[in-house]
Amino acid sequence: MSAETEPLLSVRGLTKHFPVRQGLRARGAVRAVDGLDFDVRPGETLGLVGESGCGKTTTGRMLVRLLEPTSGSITFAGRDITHGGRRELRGLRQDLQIIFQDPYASLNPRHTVGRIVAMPLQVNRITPPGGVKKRVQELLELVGLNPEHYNRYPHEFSGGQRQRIGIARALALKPKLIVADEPVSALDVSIQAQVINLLRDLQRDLDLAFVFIAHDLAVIRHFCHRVAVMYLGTIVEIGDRDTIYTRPQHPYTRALLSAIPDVTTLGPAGRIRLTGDVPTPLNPPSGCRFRTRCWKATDHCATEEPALTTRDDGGQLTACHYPESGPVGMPTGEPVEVSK
Amino acid sequence: MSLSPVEGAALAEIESSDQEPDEKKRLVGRSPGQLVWARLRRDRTAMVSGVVLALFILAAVAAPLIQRLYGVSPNQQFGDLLDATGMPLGYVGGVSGDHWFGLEPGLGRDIFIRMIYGIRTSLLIALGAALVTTTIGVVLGIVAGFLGGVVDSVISWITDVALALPFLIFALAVVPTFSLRFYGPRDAVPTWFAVTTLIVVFAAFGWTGTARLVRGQVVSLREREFVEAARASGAGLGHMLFRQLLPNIWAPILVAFSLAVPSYVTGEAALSFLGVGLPESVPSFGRMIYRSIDYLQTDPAYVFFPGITIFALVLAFNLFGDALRDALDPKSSR
Amino acid sequence: MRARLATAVGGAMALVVALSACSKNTGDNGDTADTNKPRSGAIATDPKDSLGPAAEVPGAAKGGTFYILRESKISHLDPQRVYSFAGLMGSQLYARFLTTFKDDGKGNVTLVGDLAETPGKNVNNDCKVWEFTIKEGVKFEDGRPITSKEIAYGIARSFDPDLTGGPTYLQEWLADSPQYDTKWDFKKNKTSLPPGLTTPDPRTLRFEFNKPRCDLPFAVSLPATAPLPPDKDTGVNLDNMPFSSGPYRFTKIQPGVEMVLERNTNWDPATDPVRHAYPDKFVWSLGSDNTTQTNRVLAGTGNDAAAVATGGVPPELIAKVTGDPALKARMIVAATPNAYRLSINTTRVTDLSVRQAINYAIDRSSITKNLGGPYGAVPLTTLLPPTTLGYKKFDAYPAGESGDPAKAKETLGGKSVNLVLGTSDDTASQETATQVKNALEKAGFTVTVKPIPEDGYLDFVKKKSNPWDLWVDSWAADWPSGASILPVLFDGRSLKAEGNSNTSQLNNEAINAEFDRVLALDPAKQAEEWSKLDEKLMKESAPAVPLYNEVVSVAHGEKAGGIFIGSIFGWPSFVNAYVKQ
Amino acid sequence: MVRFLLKRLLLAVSVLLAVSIVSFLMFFALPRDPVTGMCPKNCNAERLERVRTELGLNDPKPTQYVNYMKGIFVGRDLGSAQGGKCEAPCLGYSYVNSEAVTDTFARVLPVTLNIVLPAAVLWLALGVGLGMISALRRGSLLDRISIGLTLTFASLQLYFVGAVLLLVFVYSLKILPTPRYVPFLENPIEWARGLVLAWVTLALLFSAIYARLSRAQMLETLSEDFVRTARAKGVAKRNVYGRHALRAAITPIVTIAGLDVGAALGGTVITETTFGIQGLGRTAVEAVRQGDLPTIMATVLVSALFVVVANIVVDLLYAFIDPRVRLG
Repeated sequence: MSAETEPLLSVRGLTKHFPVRQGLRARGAVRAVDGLDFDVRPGETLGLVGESGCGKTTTGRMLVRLLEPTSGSITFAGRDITHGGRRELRGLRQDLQIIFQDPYASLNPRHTVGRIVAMPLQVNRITPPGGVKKRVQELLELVGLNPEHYNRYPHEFSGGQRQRIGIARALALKPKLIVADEPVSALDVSIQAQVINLLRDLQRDLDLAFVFIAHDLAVIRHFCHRVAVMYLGTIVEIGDRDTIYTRPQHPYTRALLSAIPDVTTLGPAGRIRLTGDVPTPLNPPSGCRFRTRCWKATDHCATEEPALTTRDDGGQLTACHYPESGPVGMPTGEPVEVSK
Repeated sequence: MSLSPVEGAALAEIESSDQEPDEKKRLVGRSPGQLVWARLRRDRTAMVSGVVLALFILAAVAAPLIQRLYGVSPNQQFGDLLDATGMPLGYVGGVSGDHWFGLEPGLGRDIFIRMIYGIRTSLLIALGAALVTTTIGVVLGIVAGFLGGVVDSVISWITDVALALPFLIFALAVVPTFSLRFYGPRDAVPTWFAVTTLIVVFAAFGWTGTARLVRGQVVSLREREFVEAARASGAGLGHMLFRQLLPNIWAPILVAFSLAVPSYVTGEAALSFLGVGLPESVPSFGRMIYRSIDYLQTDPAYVFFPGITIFALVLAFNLFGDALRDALDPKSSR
Repeated sequence: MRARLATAVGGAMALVVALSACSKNTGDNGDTADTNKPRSGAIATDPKDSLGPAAEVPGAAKGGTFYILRESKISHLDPQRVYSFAGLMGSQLYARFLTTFKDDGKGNVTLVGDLAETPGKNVNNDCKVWEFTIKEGVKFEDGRPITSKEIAYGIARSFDPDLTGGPTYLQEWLADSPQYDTKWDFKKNKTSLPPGLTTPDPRTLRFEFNKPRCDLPFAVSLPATAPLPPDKDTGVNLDNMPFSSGPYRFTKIQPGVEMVLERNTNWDPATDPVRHAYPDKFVWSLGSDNTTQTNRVLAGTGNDAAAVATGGVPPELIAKVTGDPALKARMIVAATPNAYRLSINTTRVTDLSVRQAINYAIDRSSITKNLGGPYGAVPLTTLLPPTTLGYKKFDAYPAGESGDPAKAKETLGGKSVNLVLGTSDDTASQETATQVKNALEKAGFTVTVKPIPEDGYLDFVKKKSNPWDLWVDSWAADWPSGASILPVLFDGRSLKAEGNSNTSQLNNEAINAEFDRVLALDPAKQAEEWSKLDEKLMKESAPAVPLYNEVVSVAHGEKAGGIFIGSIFGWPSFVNAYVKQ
Repeated sequence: MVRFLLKRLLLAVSVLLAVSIVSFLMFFALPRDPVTGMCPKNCNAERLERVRTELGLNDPKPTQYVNYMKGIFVGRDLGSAQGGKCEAPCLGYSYVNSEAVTDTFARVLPVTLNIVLPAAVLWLALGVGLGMISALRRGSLLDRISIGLTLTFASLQLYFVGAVLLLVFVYSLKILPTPRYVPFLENPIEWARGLVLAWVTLALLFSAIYARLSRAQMLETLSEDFVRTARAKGVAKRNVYGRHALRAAITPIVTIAGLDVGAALGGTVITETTFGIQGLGRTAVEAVRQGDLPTIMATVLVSALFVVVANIVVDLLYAFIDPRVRLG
């Protein structure tokens, strides 16, 4: 991956606090996202992974400006879009799109497929060469659907097909980056594979950048170039997919990876079981947030929050005072070739 | 690869649809509207009440034509067909060849033609009022439901005040003064003005029910992802409200509308009952029924004809409204 | 399935209603009590006529409770504030007046002294000074004797501006100006008496006026002369519990629900030429409209058997009563002094031929039929109602029962006239307006009907600036002499900005002079003169179109006896009422 | 919980305030000059003017409004023509009935309460009962009949039913006295016999509406999963429908019942007029007809109070029945 090209998307210190109000007095805030820093290069796919409630969906929503960030900055293709109004964002909409998780809720039941996919064009008053209908049918074909389905209704399609319609809609304005918010979690395994393959083809053919949000490590490993592991609103480790999956440095990442069920290495040995529950985001633990569930937490972890920096030559950034070292029992399934 | 039944069918459909063109025709797209229409056609009650309604509306629209064929005008008086105390001569309240439903006791006007014009006035008011109130209710409901926050609480507060204000007292105060405000003591108040006054009075109060209903629906739809998808693509408020949300709340609006109409027919009759509705010169259903009640013991026929007609009209609307609700309800088993 | 069932139920119900309509209406219920016969009335100056006890009513028996059904509350019970028919007739039970009428219920009335021994001495025969001697043995409910002082105090308190509602003849004649309450302030000098009213001794009351008031004996027959001891004057609250001088006193008053009167043991029948007080108790039961009242007395369950429905039989129930002889026997029919006319605004409709054409065009039979025919309204072609003394029937514009559109067109002589017909927005008035409009439009007029709210109607019509051309107006004299009808309705000199009884706004010098001439005559001779003046008015200026004379038909339960319709006010009188045991 | 009550009370007061202002302005829109009613036949303009000033009708409107509202809480002096001092809650002195409005209410309010409340019990029991039964036995003959009947009654006109009942039971069969209000304590039997027709008329119409409503609601609840699981767990049929389904289905019915009872307490004008009983409704109508400002204001405020209180009670019941509703 050539590091020197200008990052398409760069996020610095992104935070989002949901104030909790008891009557009129605000009593603390849920610090869903608490200072994220990451970049995404054109054509590159960054995976955001973490347990539910770690703030990954909130981040996704903020990137597409469905939510107003509390502080920090989002720069897309060189322009700061953190607090832009609807008019400033008009240009942004064409390059940055989102795909949702629930195929049944993301399509308007009363609109025909044609109208759904054409919506982004219609909203931004863009008439592509050759007319909207032709463009829509191209998109349908692109996502593997029969163009004749133009005036069918969502209730006449399966979950997988609906997700394809959602993708077609996202591609309508030829975006440069797509935020995919758990696009396949609601689908059956077989259909998941189909949709993932479709996304990978698009990634390759249209040189698309993705921010791929998921909690399924296997899907992330299959699709993403770089991976960021999130815990309680912060990124605890970020780096290339291979280094993260083979030599995870942050204890939490290691625990997550050990949880991947692998038929070949049965037995408890390989599995690290975390104790206790995820602490409340209302007032996260002092110092390192993971210390309450980390088996090797020390006083030092409680006093000073570890910064996200490179710990050794591995190239990935880790936020841990005592990073792990050495390879983890890598599942023997042969790594699927990932195009650069 | 475990395929759930739903997925399996869909897969089969994709593979098969490319190969056999004839099968494609069978699966031509049927919009939710067409689905509802199919359900309605199968429901006998809906059809019967639908036909009855059509007849009523036809009679109302063709009132002048019917008058020309029937040969008697609504204000024509037949004093000679009444006895000394004003009761119609002959059987069943004066029913005869040229007076199918008999004569009004006292004034001696023909009941049949007055009822036709009466239906026209009442339906005009009822449909007008239902239309206006539903529109106001929908707009306020959507705005309150979608924007939430301060706007929502203000609109809800206005709804509370409108619900608390006693409608009849308001109507009693406003209706008589309305015409005095716009027309001098010497010029005649045209019929359409009297009808509009009633519609305005009904509209001032009728929207609260629909507003609350629509607000509830919009609040639940607002979070749905297809709305967020539109917002993410830069859709404005107008697009989100009226292109994305509105099509999804037609069902409750239609049902509210179809049940509002009979309540306004009864409302107009109630206002006439209190002597506030339309002036005597305008043939009105409510006024005729209200006047006929006193003749229950002396000229029951005069009570029978308008009574059974308003019963049929309101019943038909109620039945049609019910059937419509069942047809529109996606979960309904029929 | 659902629809069929629902319509079946509806159909069955309808059948039941239709079944009872099978009887053929042949229209033979036209025969009526004669309501057009001339009236006789006189003033009985012989003291013997004013002596009690009143002549026994055949078949009457003492005891029982008599029920009076009425819809709305009587607006005032305080005698000085009474002016509604119900109040005027009802106050006879708990109050006595200077003079009152002996009424045979068939239209013959004689003015006799009630508290006074005679209907008043015209001292100098110039109607300016009158003296009344008060009878012996007349007492209040607490046993105290009634003297001229209490009667004078009663008249004095009627000057109090707070006590609105009552007639104002005495006050205006004594103060000799319409603004009587500013001329003499009752509140400041409660102990003294208004100007011209003196009580030389406890048994004499003396009136002195600046102008001749020949109708004083009639005027003092109104409840305004009811006596009241000063210490019992509770001002505005007297309405809620009056102090009785009559045969009964109030024991319970629940406004709008019920009022109960029980015997006043201090009342001496020997001193009362008119009241019998047969029942032990009178109960006013309020709240039901005239349809409900009539149905109650016809059904006669429980107390309703001894009840009278004062609201009158509504037009729609008349057929039920006349159709059944047993019920018909329990309905009293009598003409009232209330004459209805179509008042023409002479300042707007200035052309006499147009006014005459309107007279020809009017269809009186369609109007009276709608009001219940002979049981509700009798066509009238004279301005004075038949109940007036010296009444003579004539028709200035003969046009048959239902008007003569052709004659009207001919009188119009091709002029195209459009008129604005004002009406109150209650159902009956609007219906009458519709019929007037239909009749006039047959004769070539174009008519616009303008309804306004019922209770604003009277004030609107009485304004000088009244913008309408035609409207229905009615007038009932306070006593049966032409003097309280024609001059009040057609003398142009009394026109003012508001509250004009002369709604036609006629102002004709010759006619005004005629009024003064007849007013100065002796009451007995005035009678024929008024009738001649009536005809002259109709022929020469036709300021209005007489429509009908209101007839009241009152139904009562089998056990309610002795009820008759008072000839003066056309409202049931209770002086002879008794409960059949 | 207390916070919720406070918020609701504040809202209720603001609604009542708005209602009082609207009805006050409405009065001045009436074409009717109330004072002329207090003058005899030959009343002259000058005396009219004096009475008008005495009633305070010539003061600027805001002052009149403030006086009237102040009167409710503190009482005020009404001047000699109106019976002098009137303590709180002073609703003014009626121009037309020449009695303090509070006295009118003491007489009229119990009548409306005794018509509406028993009728409400009747129509809820009848309506909800019928609705539930026809829902449980959906499609059976009983269900069809109840639907047919409810639709018929819902389409009938109130005064039509009233007139027919009157004709049959009072005037023809004579088994019931003329409808009137007899206080319950005085004579419960006469109380019932006097008002039963009014109850039945009101109940027929409303029970039809409630039967259809509760049937639809019950059907919806029955189709929900928790009922099916309860049945699957072998819970007795009666318990499932009685405790589980009914409890869930009852919530929306409670809301609408609260609103309807609240509105009905404002006076059922048609029923009162048909049966000739003087309740809050007829008093209000007559007050508007005769332009009697104090009574209009009082009737409007009282009926608004009923509606607002009904809303609050419904919200509280809501929380009690449906734990999901957090009283935020």
